[in-house]
Amino acid sequence: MLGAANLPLNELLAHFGYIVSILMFMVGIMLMGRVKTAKNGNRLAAGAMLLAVIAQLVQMKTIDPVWIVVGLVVGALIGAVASIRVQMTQMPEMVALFNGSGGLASLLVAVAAYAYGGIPSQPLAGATIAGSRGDVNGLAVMLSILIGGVTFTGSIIAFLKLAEKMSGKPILLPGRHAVNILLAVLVAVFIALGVWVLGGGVGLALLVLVILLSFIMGITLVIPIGGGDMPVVISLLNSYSGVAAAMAGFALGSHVLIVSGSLVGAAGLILTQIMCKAMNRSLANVVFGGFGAEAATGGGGEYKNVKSADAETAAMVMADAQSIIIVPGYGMAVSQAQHAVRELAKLLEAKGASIRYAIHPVAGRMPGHMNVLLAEANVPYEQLFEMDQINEEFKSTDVVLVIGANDTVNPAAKTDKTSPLYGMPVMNVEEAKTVFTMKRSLGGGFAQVKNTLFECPNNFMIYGDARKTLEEIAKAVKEG
Amino acid sequence: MLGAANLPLNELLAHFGYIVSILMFMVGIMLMGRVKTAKNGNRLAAGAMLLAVIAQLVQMKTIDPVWIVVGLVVGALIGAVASIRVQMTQMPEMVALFNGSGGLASLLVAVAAYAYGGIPSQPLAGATIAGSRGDVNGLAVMLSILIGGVTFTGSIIAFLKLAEKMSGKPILLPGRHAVNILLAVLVAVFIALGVWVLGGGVGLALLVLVILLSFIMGITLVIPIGGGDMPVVISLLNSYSGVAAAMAGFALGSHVLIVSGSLVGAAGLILTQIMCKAMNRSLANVVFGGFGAEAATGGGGEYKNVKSADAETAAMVMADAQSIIIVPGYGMAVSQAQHAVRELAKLLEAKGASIRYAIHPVAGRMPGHMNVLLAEANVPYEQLFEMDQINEEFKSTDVVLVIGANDTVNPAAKTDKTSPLYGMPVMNVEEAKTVFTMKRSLGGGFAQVKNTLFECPNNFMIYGDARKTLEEIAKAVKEG
Amino acid sequence: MTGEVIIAFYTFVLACVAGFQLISKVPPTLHTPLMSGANAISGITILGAIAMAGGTGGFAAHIIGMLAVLFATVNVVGGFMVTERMLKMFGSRK
Amino acid sequence: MTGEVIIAFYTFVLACVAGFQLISKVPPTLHTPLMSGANAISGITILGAIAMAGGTGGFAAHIIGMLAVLFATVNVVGGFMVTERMLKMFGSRK
Ligand SMILES: NC(=O)c1ccc[n+]([C@@H]2O[C@H](COP(=O)([O-])OP(=O)(O)OC[C@H]3O[C@@H](n4cnc5c(N)ncnc54)[C@H](OP(=O)(O)O)[C@@H]3O)[C@@H](O)[C@H]2O)c1
Ligand SMILES: NC(=O)c1ccc[n+]([C@@H]2O[C@H](COP(=O)([O-])OP(=O)(O)OC[C@H]3O[C@@H](n4cnc5c(N)ncnc54)[C@H](OP(=O)(O)O)[C@@H]3O)[C@@H](O)[C@H]2O)c1
Repeated sequence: MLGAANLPLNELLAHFGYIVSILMFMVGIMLMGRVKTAKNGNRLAAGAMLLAVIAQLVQMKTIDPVWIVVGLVVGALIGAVASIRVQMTQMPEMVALFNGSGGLASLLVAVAAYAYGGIPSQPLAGATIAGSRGDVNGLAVMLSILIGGVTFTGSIIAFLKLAEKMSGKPILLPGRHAVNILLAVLVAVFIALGVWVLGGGVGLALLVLVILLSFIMGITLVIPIGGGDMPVVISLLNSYSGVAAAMAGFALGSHVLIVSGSLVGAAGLILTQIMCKAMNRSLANVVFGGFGAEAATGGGGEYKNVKSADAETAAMVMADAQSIIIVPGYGMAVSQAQHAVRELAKLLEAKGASIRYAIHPVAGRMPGHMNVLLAEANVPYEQLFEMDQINEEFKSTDVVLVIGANDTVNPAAKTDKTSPLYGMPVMNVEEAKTVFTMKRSLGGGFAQVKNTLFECPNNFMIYGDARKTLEEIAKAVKEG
Repeated sequence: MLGAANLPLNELLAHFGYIVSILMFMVGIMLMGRVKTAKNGNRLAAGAMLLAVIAQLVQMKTIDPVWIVVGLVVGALIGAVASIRVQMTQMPEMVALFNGSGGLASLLVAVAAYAYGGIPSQPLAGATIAGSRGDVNGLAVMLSILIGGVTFTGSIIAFLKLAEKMSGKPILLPGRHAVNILLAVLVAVFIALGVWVLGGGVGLALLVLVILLSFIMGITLVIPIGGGDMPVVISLLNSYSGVAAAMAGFALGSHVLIVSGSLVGAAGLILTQIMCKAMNRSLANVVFGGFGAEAATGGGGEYKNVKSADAETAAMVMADAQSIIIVPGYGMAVSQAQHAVRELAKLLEAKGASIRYAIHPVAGRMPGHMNVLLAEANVPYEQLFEMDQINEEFKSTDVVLVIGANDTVNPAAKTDKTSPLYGMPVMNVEEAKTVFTMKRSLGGGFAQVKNTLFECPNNFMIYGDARKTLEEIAKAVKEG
Repeated sequence: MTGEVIIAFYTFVLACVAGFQLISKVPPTLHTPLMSGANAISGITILGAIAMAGGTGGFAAHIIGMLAVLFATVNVVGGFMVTERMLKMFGSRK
Repeated sequence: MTGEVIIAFYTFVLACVAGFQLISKVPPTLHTPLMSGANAISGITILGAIAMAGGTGGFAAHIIGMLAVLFATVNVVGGFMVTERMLKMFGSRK
């Protein structure tokens, strides 16, 4: 209980630990924003978390350690194993699951605070937590549950969509806006009832109702969003889980929770906006737009004069090329072709070609998707180029290999004002002498619009799974 | 008294007012950092201050208004009259005085808090201020006095030096470092005695001693610093006065004081560093270096083959010039030549010359000095260029007019590794076809080093007070 | 509303401002690791979970608190480790 | 050290971080006005002065408080007005 009385030494120490860990979190987040320092930033943040946990243990006068230890050990095991076993390409799903787990934890903390003796009649955590009582506590408990619950089920849906255990297509229920509004009103009424009308004491039934509603809201908020938008949604849900932690902090009177939680909440929101901007979208468009759903009806469009080539021909052309740029896209991730790409590149390098990789900022289904995949295949760092660095180079390049990219190489984004892609910066692959585009069909990409690259006279489609195609080409290069 | 009890409405309102005003301060400071938004930023901050004052009045239950009103009215009158009557060129002195006034106010607040009933035995401000008692209060009172006092006398010395009521030369007392250390130790002992040994109760005698010592320290800290460094010193003292306010906040348990004060403290420190960087100096160098003192013995150096011209010749050359760049420096401020410059420029423009002004970031004696002066003379904004924008243009320019600038046009900064200026970016005026340099003598500038520009074959000195010289040239142009 | 809650609002507002400013120009490559790292930090709720699980609030609080500790730990440990793995990929190539 | 003071440290630390981040790349032209504006904000001590001058602390506190109000007001009013004057020069020319 914080107040005018002098603090015992353990609390004093704990608070200094908290303050230092907050500073470490802030510096950590800052460092994570630059490539050179990102690793140190992550470690600093992890150290801050450890410090905060120790401070929390120091702060508590009487500890019943069994429960804590069981939770810590089991949780750490699950987290560690999951993070070690996950494949690089499944990172986004994993992050979604972790995030959902955090949201659920905030929800449970709020419920436990309630179970601790009801809000606000009894003191909460004895001497260990500042015990500000009142309506605000009830409200904070409710908000923590609401936001935590939305984060939880929302993240699960995002996981299912990303892992393709559920259709990635936006599911647009009829009247979904009305349903959402109804849900929001209901939950507001329950919370108000619980907190104010029933005098600051939250009835158990109301609590359960709010939990249920929050779960439903998480689902209804995320199912209308297309699978491709999931990274943005996860980032948004990540911001939510920070806010949920901050609310739990208000409920428990813990400043370190409030500060760290709102730090993540605000930083996550900014990051979400940065991500949206990189995709040339607005946040509102992602959350309410059901983007990709309407457009999906457009299909891939009608194509004329599309040329195609087979692996052998492509191998011949490539073997003679001086300069080759590889442009990977989402299809490389789907077919897990990163190692095959690297193998082929090695062969071609041995034949004297210069190899560069051109990475579009939003290629794939999450930011940095291509970088992570190519890194997994040990592609040398100096061969990787961001779009801005390499976009002028295509015109002096012999061969471009487009591997499962579609929207990010669509010239229509530059010329066709009616295209949903119009205005998004794209790679100027069509300026190269020869382009080989590997994909399974003339099907559309994420945005489901017609790709005028396929009709370019210097472009040749190589149909089939990208990895198989690449392996065939490699074989032909070796033999030829 | 903040605690677990429910707050009365007036306190609640006050706190919301404080929080909003803090946000407004932060946004205001941010806006003040960009030219387009600076004005709005200043007004926002002023509005925030008004809001905070109103919130403070709302928070107090019982007010004895006479004292407040008298202080407010008299203070506002003095501040308003002073700020209206001050000349543009005297801004730095004025800011120094205002800053000292703020430091003194923080000192007085701490003393009043002591007078209010002694620390920490009696409650401080009744219900109006959070009353956290203990050693920390005593310490905060002492620190507020110390920092406030240093700010006060330090700013006065800075004022005297800038206003040239005192020699701008660094005054280096023998053994000054030892004296400073002695003073620091003494003040630390007194503070520790007052706060801890005497059990958190601060004796009046100790309080007075600390006040006296703080005044002395302010003086000893600033007198060894040269007049030219005063802007940096003022910025530093400004940061101090923020910290003093924050300390007063700790003493009174007022979060709005703590937050706003430390905000200014931190922002001021960063600004100080930015200013140092623009002058190619380090903060330590400014504070401890006595820079300019040692160098001052070097004088202006020996010059050979210096050419000079008279106003009539210069007028003839200028009247024929197509492109003219005017490079003002501290001498323009000394001779108040800004209006004369503008007049001459108008005449030359009428003759068909293109006129541009090149502003070095540290020309004059305070950042932005030249901009403010030229703005006063209504020089069109589009004729003003920062050094980086115009430095490549000198080589294609007919005539450069150097008006009382010296260090900022010294080519030695580019070539002479032994020069104290070496490394500071300077204007490439010597690359122009003809350079006219107006100053009273071959005397040195701020850094007191030899200026190799004066020996350049295409440079002509026009000796005399800059304003008089300019008026003579203008007359000759008109007549010729 | 109590004085303590009001004071908590000061920290809340300040932390939000600090959070907004911390992230400015992140290169696209780092979006995912940064998201993942921030996600791990949001597991700070583990402190509240520990207070609940190890406190003196009775059986229900213990059990629910333990579950909260478990899930929060998954978030924290998994989050930091997965971020480390992602960043290792960048780091090993310089 | 009391709980309230500890909490005050949270706000102190956060405000310092926020202050550090608020100012990044200020063009030299604005150094002086920004300094002057920040200086005016440091006059926030006026709140403490008002509390002292108008409170119930006896004659000495009244007098000293009044002087504090006076000096703080000079800082605030003069500071903002002089900043406004400087900035007017920039503004009127666009
Ligand atoms: N990076 C992000 O953060 C992010 C997030 C959300 C949305 N997005 C969006 O996602 C898009 C990314 O563009 P992109 O160019 O990378 O990809 P894309 O436009 O989504 O196209 C991917 C292409 O890969 C092909 N493909 C799928 N499986 C394949 C396989 N096994 N082998 C070979 N090809 C296969 C598909 O064509 P077939 O079916 O014919 O094979 C598809 O056209 C952009 O529109 C972007 O805005 C990006
Ligand atoms: N801007 C800032 O924030 C700031 C702050 C602190 C220090 N500084 C330093 O100040 C210097 C500024 O350089 P600067 O080129 O502007 O000036 P400067 O190097 O200080 O030289 C000024 C010159 O003006 C001449 N002068 C003085 N009164 C004059 C009058 N009435 N008429 C004509 N000329 C007159 C002086 O020469 P005579 O005596 O021969 O006439 C002097 O050499 C730099 O070294 C900078 O680092 C700048």
